[in-house]
Amino acid sequence: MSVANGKVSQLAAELSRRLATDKRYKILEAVMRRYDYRSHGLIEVLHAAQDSFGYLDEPTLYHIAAKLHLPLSKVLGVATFYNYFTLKPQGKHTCVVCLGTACYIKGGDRIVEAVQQRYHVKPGATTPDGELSLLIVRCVGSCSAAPVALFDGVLGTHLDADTALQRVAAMLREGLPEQSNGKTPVQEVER
Amino acid sequence: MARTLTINGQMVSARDEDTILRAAQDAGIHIPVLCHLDGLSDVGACRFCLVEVAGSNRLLPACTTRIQEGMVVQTDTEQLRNYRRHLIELLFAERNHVCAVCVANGNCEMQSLAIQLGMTHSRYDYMFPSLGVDLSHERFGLDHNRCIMCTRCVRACDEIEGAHTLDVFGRGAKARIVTDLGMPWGESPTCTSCGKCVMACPTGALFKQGSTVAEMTRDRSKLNFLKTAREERKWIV
Amino acid sequence: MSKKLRLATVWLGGCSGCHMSFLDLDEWLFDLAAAVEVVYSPIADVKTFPNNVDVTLIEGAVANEEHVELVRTIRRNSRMVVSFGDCAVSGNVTAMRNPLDANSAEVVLDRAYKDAALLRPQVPHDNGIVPPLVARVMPVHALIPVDLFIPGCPPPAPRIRAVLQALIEGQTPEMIGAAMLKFG
Amino acid sequence: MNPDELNRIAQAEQAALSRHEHAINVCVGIACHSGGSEQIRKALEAEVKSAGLQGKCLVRGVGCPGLCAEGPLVSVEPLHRSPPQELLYRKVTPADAPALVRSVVREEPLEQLRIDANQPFFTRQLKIVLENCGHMDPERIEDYIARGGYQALIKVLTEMTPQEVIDALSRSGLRGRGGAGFPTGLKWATVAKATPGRYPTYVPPDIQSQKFVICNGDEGDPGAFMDRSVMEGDPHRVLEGMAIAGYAVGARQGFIYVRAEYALAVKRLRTAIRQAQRIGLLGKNIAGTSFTFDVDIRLGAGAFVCGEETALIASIEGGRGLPRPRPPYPAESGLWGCPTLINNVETLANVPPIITKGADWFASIGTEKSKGTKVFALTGQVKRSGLIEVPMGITLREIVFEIGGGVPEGRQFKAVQTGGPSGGCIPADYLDMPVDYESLAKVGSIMGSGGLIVMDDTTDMVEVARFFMDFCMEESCGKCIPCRAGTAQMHHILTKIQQGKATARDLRLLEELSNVVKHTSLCGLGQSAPNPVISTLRYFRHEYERKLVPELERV
Repeated sequence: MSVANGKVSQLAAELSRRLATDKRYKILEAVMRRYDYRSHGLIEVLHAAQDSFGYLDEPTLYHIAAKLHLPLSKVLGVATFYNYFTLKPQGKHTCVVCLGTACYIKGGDRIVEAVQQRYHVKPGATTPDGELSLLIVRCVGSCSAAPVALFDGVLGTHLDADTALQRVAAMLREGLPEQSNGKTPVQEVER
Repeated sequence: MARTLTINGQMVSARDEDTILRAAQDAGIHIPVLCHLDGLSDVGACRFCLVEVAGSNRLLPACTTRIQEGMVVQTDTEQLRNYRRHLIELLFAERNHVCAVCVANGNCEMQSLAIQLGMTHSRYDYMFPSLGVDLSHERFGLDHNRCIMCTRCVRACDEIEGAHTLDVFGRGAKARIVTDLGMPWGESPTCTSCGKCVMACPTGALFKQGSTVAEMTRDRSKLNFLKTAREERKWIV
Repeated sequence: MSKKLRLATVWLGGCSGCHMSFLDLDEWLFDLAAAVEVVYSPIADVKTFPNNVDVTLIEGAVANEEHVELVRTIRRNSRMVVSFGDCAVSGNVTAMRNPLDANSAEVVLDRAYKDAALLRPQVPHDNGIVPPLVARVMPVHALIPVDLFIPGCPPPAPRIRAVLQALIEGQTPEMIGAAMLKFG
Repeated sequence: MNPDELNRIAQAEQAALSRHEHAINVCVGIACHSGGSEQIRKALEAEVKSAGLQGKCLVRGVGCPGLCAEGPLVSVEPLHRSPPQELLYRKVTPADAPALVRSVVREEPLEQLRIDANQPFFTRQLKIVLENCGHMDPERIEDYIARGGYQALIKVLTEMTPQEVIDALSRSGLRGRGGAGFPTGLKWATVAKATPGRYPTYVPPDIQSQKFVICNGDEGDPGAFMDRSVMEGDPHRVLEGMAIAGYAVGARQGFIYVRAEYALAVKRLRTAIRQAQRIGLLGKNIAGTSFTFDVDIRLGAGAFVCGEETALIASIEGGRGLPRPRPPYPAESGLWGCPTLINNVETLANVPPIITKGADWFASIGTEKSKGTKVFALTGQVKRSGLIEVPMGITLREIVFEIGGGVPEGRQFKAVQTGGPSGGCIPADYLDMPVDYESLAKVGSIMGSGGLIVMDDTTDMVEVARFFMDFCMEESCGKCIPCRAGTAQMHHILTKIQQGKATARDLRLLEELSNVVKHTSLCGLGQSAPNPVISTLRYFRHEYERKLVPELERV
């Protein structure tokens, strides 16, 4: 059990360091309080955490489990069930290509291929320098503008491989996106 | 309240709250199961216990479907036998089930089910996923190659032991049994090392370390005993 | 029975345990010899797989390119093809290398010829030295249609006898119950 | 809030509107929004101001008028002419603002941007669900009220018993728009009759003995964006439908489950809920009656299976979105074991007009068994793609060739796919078939939630089947064996066929497996996952067979 305690005390130590220094945990606390620390608020709380931190790591999951009185494995199970949540930090910029049906039959896969080849990054992965993540989604509901992709959360429509590569290049040139974590369109939501 | 229904042409009497499975078992009618274990809640996941119910256009899982007065049930038709054969073949092809080198050989519910269902081979291509084995726990091991995701261990850990160390990570074909935040089992802060998950496992996925094929027996009825004892307070009265 | 059953047994990627179990039939082998003509077998000195075979028992999984060619010849030349034992039926232990790398056998060749070598570690890739391994070990029916499956690692002798007895008598063996079907 | 107050708001808003001569409507639906419609709106506002036209010309953001492929769209609506001659402009940029405003003043159309509003894309449609989209600001409750909004809610609360509401729904013939087409009235009646507490589970104490209404906005079908447009373009409509449902079945709390990807819809719904709460159309004692109803939003997190009602419930409860066997149905044992009504966005959006205009009016539209209209997202290889609403019973040919303008030049129509990953591909032979639940089912597809994807002769149908199977495999929750392992095997066989490694034996196995997965899977996802394979095999079998290899040449 000494090993076990080691792991948990590591997590606890990291967490208390963060709680003292990182204001974003206060926002998370407010969301948890809104759900009265009830277990059915778990998904909303995970959304809030991912919006704040960009991804869900072990100390954060550990914190949420403790606060909502949930088993660790349950929190991990929920966080990994839904595609929207990620346990790994994303790149500074994201290119999210839609492969819904309309985009697929209009050549969305060629956009993925082009970005993959130019930046040597597989779908779902981030470039080694941490600059660019290439992600795939199933339909963002903008089918009549197919094929589409989201560049740092901004929708690009009627794309082809060339225009998509131009958008990626522009995005990387422009430095940090406006939104602090700029991962996903949900960032627009006021909470 | 007692109800009467017909299973495979046989008149069967059952209690109002009984499931089709319970009613059949009480009447000595065998229905194949895999994710069901007496003492644990039912999830209707493995689909082996699907039965035909007159008046329903869908097949219904016997483990979760409550009986109704006058219900007419068929448990062993040509169609059901065919579907079950496919299901067991899918299961064998999904991960790396090698009975010859498995500690549960001869004491495996999946292996027995294959025999029962007359499986001579799997028509499906084997998927050969690359999966790990967790031997970090001092007494038990978890071999993902042999896991069929029935979640009996998850339910035993949660419902009987109350530790909820185990749950399911990810989803679909990529789902795996996981301990806590994904740390090695041996480092789990919540596991009580009670071994109920091992008792619950139908295959060789969860096992006692160091045991040979002959030694690897499980007393699965213990779980039901605990559940009954607790719910009915057997030790108080 | 007008003429003897032309029987072939083949040993592909496996441990030969199925053939050993076959030999465990002891004195029944004399009865068998009276009823069948063994036209091809790992212990018979026959170089090419013959024509007009009635029944071929295949032990082992398809693990290299020679096996691929052989099973195709077997299918062309046999009336009935039987997957004999777990390796032929499911890949079994022979296929346990597949999860290491789904697309190549290099990983096992490296392990055998490089990691474990004391002198001159080198994979014998040159033509004619060893048959190239296929990327993925396959059960026989993944490559050709198979008529009958005898599971077991190895199949117990009585199971083998029950199958052969039925075949000699022109019957289809009844593969039912633990005595005939248990894997492992 | 009482009927008089509601009328006062409506009148005040109508009066304010009628002081203007023109309304310039800028589409702020997601497609136009991402095309920069917000900047266009600002440019137009500035232009109107500098021309001194503030009192005469109203610039407002509106929901999606439908022809998304031509966006950003702007329409100019004369407010004092009947019939109103609306002018519609395509691909507008902020630089067009001065010319556009000049044209409004001169009452001359701006020809270079104009789209013919009399083309079949518009004239063949019949808008009930989308009647407000394109004509009001979705972020203002007053706009909705001015167009008759919340009248239906007030009417049921003050004039009708719950039973009368359910009877009206039943008589209207409305069926679920989420895909399966279950009669809505019957569903409501079941929930209304159900007794809370028959199925004991752990329930937080404050929600024991309740009933719930859930609006399913987890529009996960790739190629479908109907519900998105309704939630973005007319969010109050959805809330009103939910409140009426709550009254009819006896629920006090509603949840809208929306995909997190639909940020704009979430934002507009949140605004709408706040506005409705503020003026007492949600919350305690609505319209001075004893009826109390509130709505909360729950975000999905990227799991298609959560469109299945039991999985959706598991997700709202905060867990993994795993479906569970039915019965018991959610109508008896749903959220936290309580009786729960789950309706799709479009279904609920149909409710207010049924109440105000009457069940008989609604039942007069459509076919014998499929009443009313259906919203489709028309996309793929078609000239005019976008969001359309058509009466049930219209033919596929009318949708694809008249409304959609057919496939692009030089190509041939091959098939139209309906129902997404749960549906099927319908070949040219059936183009004259009426679009209704039964007809679509007969040809091996489903109505589905409304994705309608046109495919031309360059489309490889085996690849289409493989694409959908890939989707289902990735989205399978993994709980039951046939869906988890079966979709993976189907995908594997389809891939083998595409790679030229499959034989007739594989194709037979694929067909058998389709049947197994369809009949043994636990929930709708698995049960319908084989449909794209089954339907393409039915109509395009030769495309599969062409790719098979002989037994002994198997690689």
